[in-house]
Amino acid sequence: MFDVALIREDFPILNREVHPGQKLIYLDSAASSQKPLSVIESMNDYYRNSNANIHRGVHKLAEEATEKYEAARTKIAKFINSEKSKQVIYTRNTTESINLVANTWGRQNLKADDLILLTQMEHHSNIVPWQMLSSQLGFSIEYIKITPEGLLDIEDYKQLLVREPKLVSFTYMSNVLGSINPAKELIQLAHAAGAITLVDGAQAVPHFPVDVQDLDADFLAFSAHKMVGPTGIGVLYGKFDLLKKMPPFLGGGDMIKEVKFSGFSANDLPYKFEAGTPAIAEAVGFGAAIDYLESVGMENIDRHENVILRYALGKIMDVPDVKVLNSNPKLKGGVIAFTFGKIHPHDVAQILDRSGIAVRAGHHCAQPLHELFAIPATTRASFYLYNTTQEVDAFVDGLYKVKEYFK
Amino acid sequence: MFDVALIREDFPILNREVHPGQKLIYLDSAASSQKPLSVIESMNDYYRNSNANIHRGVHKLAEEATEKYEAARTKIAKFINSEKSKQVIYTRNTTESINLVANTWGRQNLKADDLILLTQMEHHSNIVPWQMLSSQLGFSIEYIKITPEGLLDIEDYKQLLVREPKLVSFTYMSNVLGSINPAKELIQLAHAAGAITLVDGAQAVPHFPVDVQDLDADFLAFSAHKMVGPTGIGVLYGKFDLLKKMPPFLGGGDMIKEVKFSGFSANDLPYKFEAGTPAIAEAVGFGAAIDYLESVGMENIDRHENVILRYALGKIMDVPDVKVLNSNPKLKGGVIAFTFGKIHPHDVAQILDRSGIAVRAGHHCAQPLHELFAIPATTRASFYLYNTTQEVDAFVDGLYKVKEYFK
Amino acid sequence: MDDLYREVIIEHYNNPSHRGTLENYNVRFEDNNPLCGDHIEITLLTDSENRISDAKFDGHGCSISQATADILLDYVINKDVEEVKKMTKDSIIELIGIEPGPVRLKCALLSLKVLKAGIYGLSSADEIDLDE
Amino acid sequence: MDDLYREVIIEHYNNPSHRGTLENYNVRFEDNNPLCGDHIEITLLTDSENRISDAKFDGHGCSISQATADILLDYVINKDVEEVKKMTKDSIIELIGIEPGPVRLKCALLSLKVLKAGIYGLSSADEIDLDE
Ligand SMILES: Cc1ncc(COP(=O)(O)O)c(C=O)c1O
Ligand SMILES: Cc1ncc(COP(=O)(O)O)c(C=O)c1O
Repeated sequence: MFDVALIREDFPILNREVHPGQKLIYLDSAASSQKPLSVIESMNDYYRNSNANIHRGVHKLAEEATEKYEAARTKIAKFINSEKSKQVIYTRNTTESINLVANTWGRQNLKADDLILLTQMEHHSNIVPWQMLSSQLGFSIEYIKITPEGLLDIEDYKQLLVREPKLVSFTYMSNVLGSINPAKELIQLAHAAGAITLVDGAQAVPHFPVDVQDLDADFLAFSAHKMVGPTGIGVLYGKFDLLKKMPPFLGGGDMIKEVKFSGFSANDLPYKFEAGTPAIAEAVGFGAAIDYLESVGMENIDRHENVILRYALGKIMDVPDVKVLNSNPKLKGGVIAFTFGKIHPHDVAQILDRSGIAVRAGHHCAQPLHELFAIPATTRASFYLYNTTQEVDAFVDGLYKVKEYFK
Repeated sequence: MFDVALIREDFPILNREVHPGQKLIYLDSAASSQKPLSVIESMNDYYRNSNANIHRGVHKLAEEATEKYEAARTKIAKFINSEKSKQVIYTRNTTESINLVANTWGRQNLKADDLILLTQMEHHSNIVPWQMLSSQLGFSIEYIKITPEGLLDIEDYKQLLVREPKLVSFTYMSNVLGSINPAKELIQLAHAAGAITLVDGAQAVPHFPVDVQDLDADFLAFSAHKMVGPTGIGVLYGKFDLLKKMPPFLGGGDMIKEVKFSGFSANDLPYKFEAGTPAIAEAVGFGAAIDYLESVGMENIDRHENVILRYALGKIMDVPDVKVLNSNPKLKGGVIAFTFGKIHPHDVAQILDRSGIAVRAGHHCAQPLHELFAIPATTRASFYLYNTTQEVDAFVDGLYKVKEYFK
Repeated sequence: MDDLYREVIIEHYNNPSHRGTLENYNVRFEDNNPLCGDHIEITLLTDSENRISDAKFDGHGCSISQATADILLDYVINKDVEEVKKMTKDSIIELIGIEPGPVRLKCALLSLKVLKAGIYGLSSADEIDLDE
Repeated sequence: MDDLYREVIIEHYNNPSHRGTLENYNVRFEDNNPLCGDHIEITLLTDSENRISDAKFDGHGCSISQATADILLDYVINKDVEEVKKMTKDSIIELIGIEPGPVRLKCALLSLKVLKAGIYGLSSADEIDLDE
């Protein structure tokens, strides 16, 4: 049973008044989600009772810390249905996960004449690492087109696959359009053309069930902070054989088997990719976040967000001058990015904030996509398991108020 | 006034019983320190009241989060006496800080015929990144010798400088020997020879006052988790002109000024080096850790640790079969690594643990140093502001108990 | 940000006094803030005594970027160029009378960056550091 | 780890039954655990029916690594080689009767790794995965 009122009780921040008399209405979960008490308390408890460095200590605290750190990995692996838990590599965030692949698999496998494919709807995190590497190695990047409605153009993709790209790296769900790409189909096509695939799951894994084996994804990247978990930790999932063949990323403690003055040998998975003291408390918090999401149920979360999305789209489309990017709720997650006549998104967001309503304004780290639509910025409302239709009402009322300021 | 009894009250974990009737005696701070309540609570408060993604949001929570994140940076900058706060780059830990320099400054400036200097007492974090880069770029690495007493051999250093190394990267304090290197002098000599310097401050910044301007250090790396702060965050300090000229490290959101399909331009300092959603709560916790350390006073901490160290050295040297690596308390911080006859350090640590005493056993991520001393592993006790002479007594009593098991 | 938002900013945004381009100018500079698409162009006429005798701005963007440009020109017209060179972040905060917050500070500072880059004859406004 | 530590581990560590090197053997393998310097060498004699007729270990390291080697050989002598191939992490935990904890598990597993690598005739014990 999904009861949003009960869920809201788990999130202490939702009681906050952000301005006198104005309770928080948080519509910015695509940027970072709020955290339930169980996640906050898990880290609190870790620091109060079990804190120690992991792996190399044989005392009680070090053992507890190591067990908690690894138990969280096992939970995450189960959550995305990874074959083995050692295929779950802890990183700082989605961005670092993608950079890791670029700097290891990419550096090892991409040559000057190669081609890789991204899409026109990528977040900067899935563009810039490849641009940086391409300027060093000389391979080309093509961006799979999107249709005017904001969906991936599968025909264009098929055309590009004929050119035998080495890698196809795409977002499962756009953080601006909300568009959910047919990941399984895209991966099948990529594999048939001989390409490796990386799925940017930053907006997918938090919002609906993602199964790496069903997708047959080669790599999957996501961040804890967008899925009711803490900042400072993310994940790279990879197929075992790929990860095994990749050279290490960062060098230092824990990622080695043996170090001599003359050289080192790398550790086994997953440690090969986890150099230095990792984000231990954050892993514990991430584990608690997985527990929380599973207790609610990812299908329930998906369904609830779709209800909120449809309700919101219905109301916002009636507001004069509002233009939504991809207004079709069918292939779309809980994200509404829009323009509002001539009113700059910063002004929209700032005036909404005075009623306690938190939305984001800008290019949402998808500048090329905005350029494609010939708009410098949009206002974005995004939803998660704790949002309600009443909050949507307040948001739409707020838009009418904004309109009054700028006549 | 420094009162260790009062300080201990700030650290909730020190009340923990790790085994029935056995209170925690934590002598493993060189691996990771414990956290005072104020640090734990600062993150708690952040998640309960201000959590949001930073920089790009114009709503109240995003502004609060951004302010807290940046206020911590300013505190850290002041703490190490950085010229500007934008010279303080957030990383995950010391290890990532060093890898950042290797992959940006190093990749840009080191050529096949070049030489860089490390020391024989380096932590793997300050060895492996350079070995990795050297295997790609072909430059040579020499290790400055240490004397049989465990101090840096300055004469050997001067000899090596004649060969005009491009970089001298050394630890301010060894995490095994405890030896504190004359950083200011080493840097002066390096500069006179035309080399850039990187100081691994992982064991220094937590334990005594470190002033980057007085040292004239080009780079300084350290970790929050070793200085009463959270896991998941560290710092790279760099001289402004060096940082400005360096190419970016990881690519993604926040580190860009502008992104187009055809390429990107990098952001200003410090954001150029902070790709993706950073460790926000951890920065807040790091700020609280700085506040805490400053309220106690770094000189006081240094003095207290030296008292404990001298007391401990005095007692442990009387235990039969104990051999301490660098037993001279003059140029040494609060770290005692030792062998105990034929008893393996793992066994020492495990049996001490049954009395609640947490020490570390192994090579402490300094395998080459251990190889130099021809021992595979040592047991290490390390001290911090909350340790007492009574704890040292219990530790030494514990050693006698260990001896009984292995007759 | 408090209620001054509406009064000061919105007023200057909706009814700017100095919007446009001077026909006669000896300084012209433009720049944009890629983060939010704000764009400002400033044209300036200085007299023989190095005073700013007239100035106009053009561009588009959020109310803070545009209103601040208007307020800034209001202030600098008839001022000595040397005086303008000394203006910093704090001068802008004082001028507009509100703390724009960490995120929108960039919007508020764009026009001063453009103005100073023009006066110094720089090729890029990035070289202007308004912190000091 | 509970009090069994002393009784089982320390007893086998202080008074091993199978320490040494066989003069006649047809399997020999050695490996070390670089993390803590544990070293184990195992020599094995199998008979015509693929049974382990005798075995010895040598090496140095912590009590868990050495005691486990002794306990393991105690168990495998007179067993079928095929049976040994099936042994996993869990077999070791069962054999020694204690949960060595996440950190010292490596020490406990070293001798089984060495034994299996020898039986399979591998060049490196790294190829042995004891999780399954
Ligand atoms: C001297 C020294 N350098 C570097 C490190 C690595 O620190 P971290 O694991 O936080 O990256 C440590 C701590 O283990 C250390 O003691
Ligand atoms: C689609 C997408 N990819 C990548 C990212 C980057 O995530 P992070 O900032 O946690 O690295 C985000 C979030 O901003 C995103 O929405």
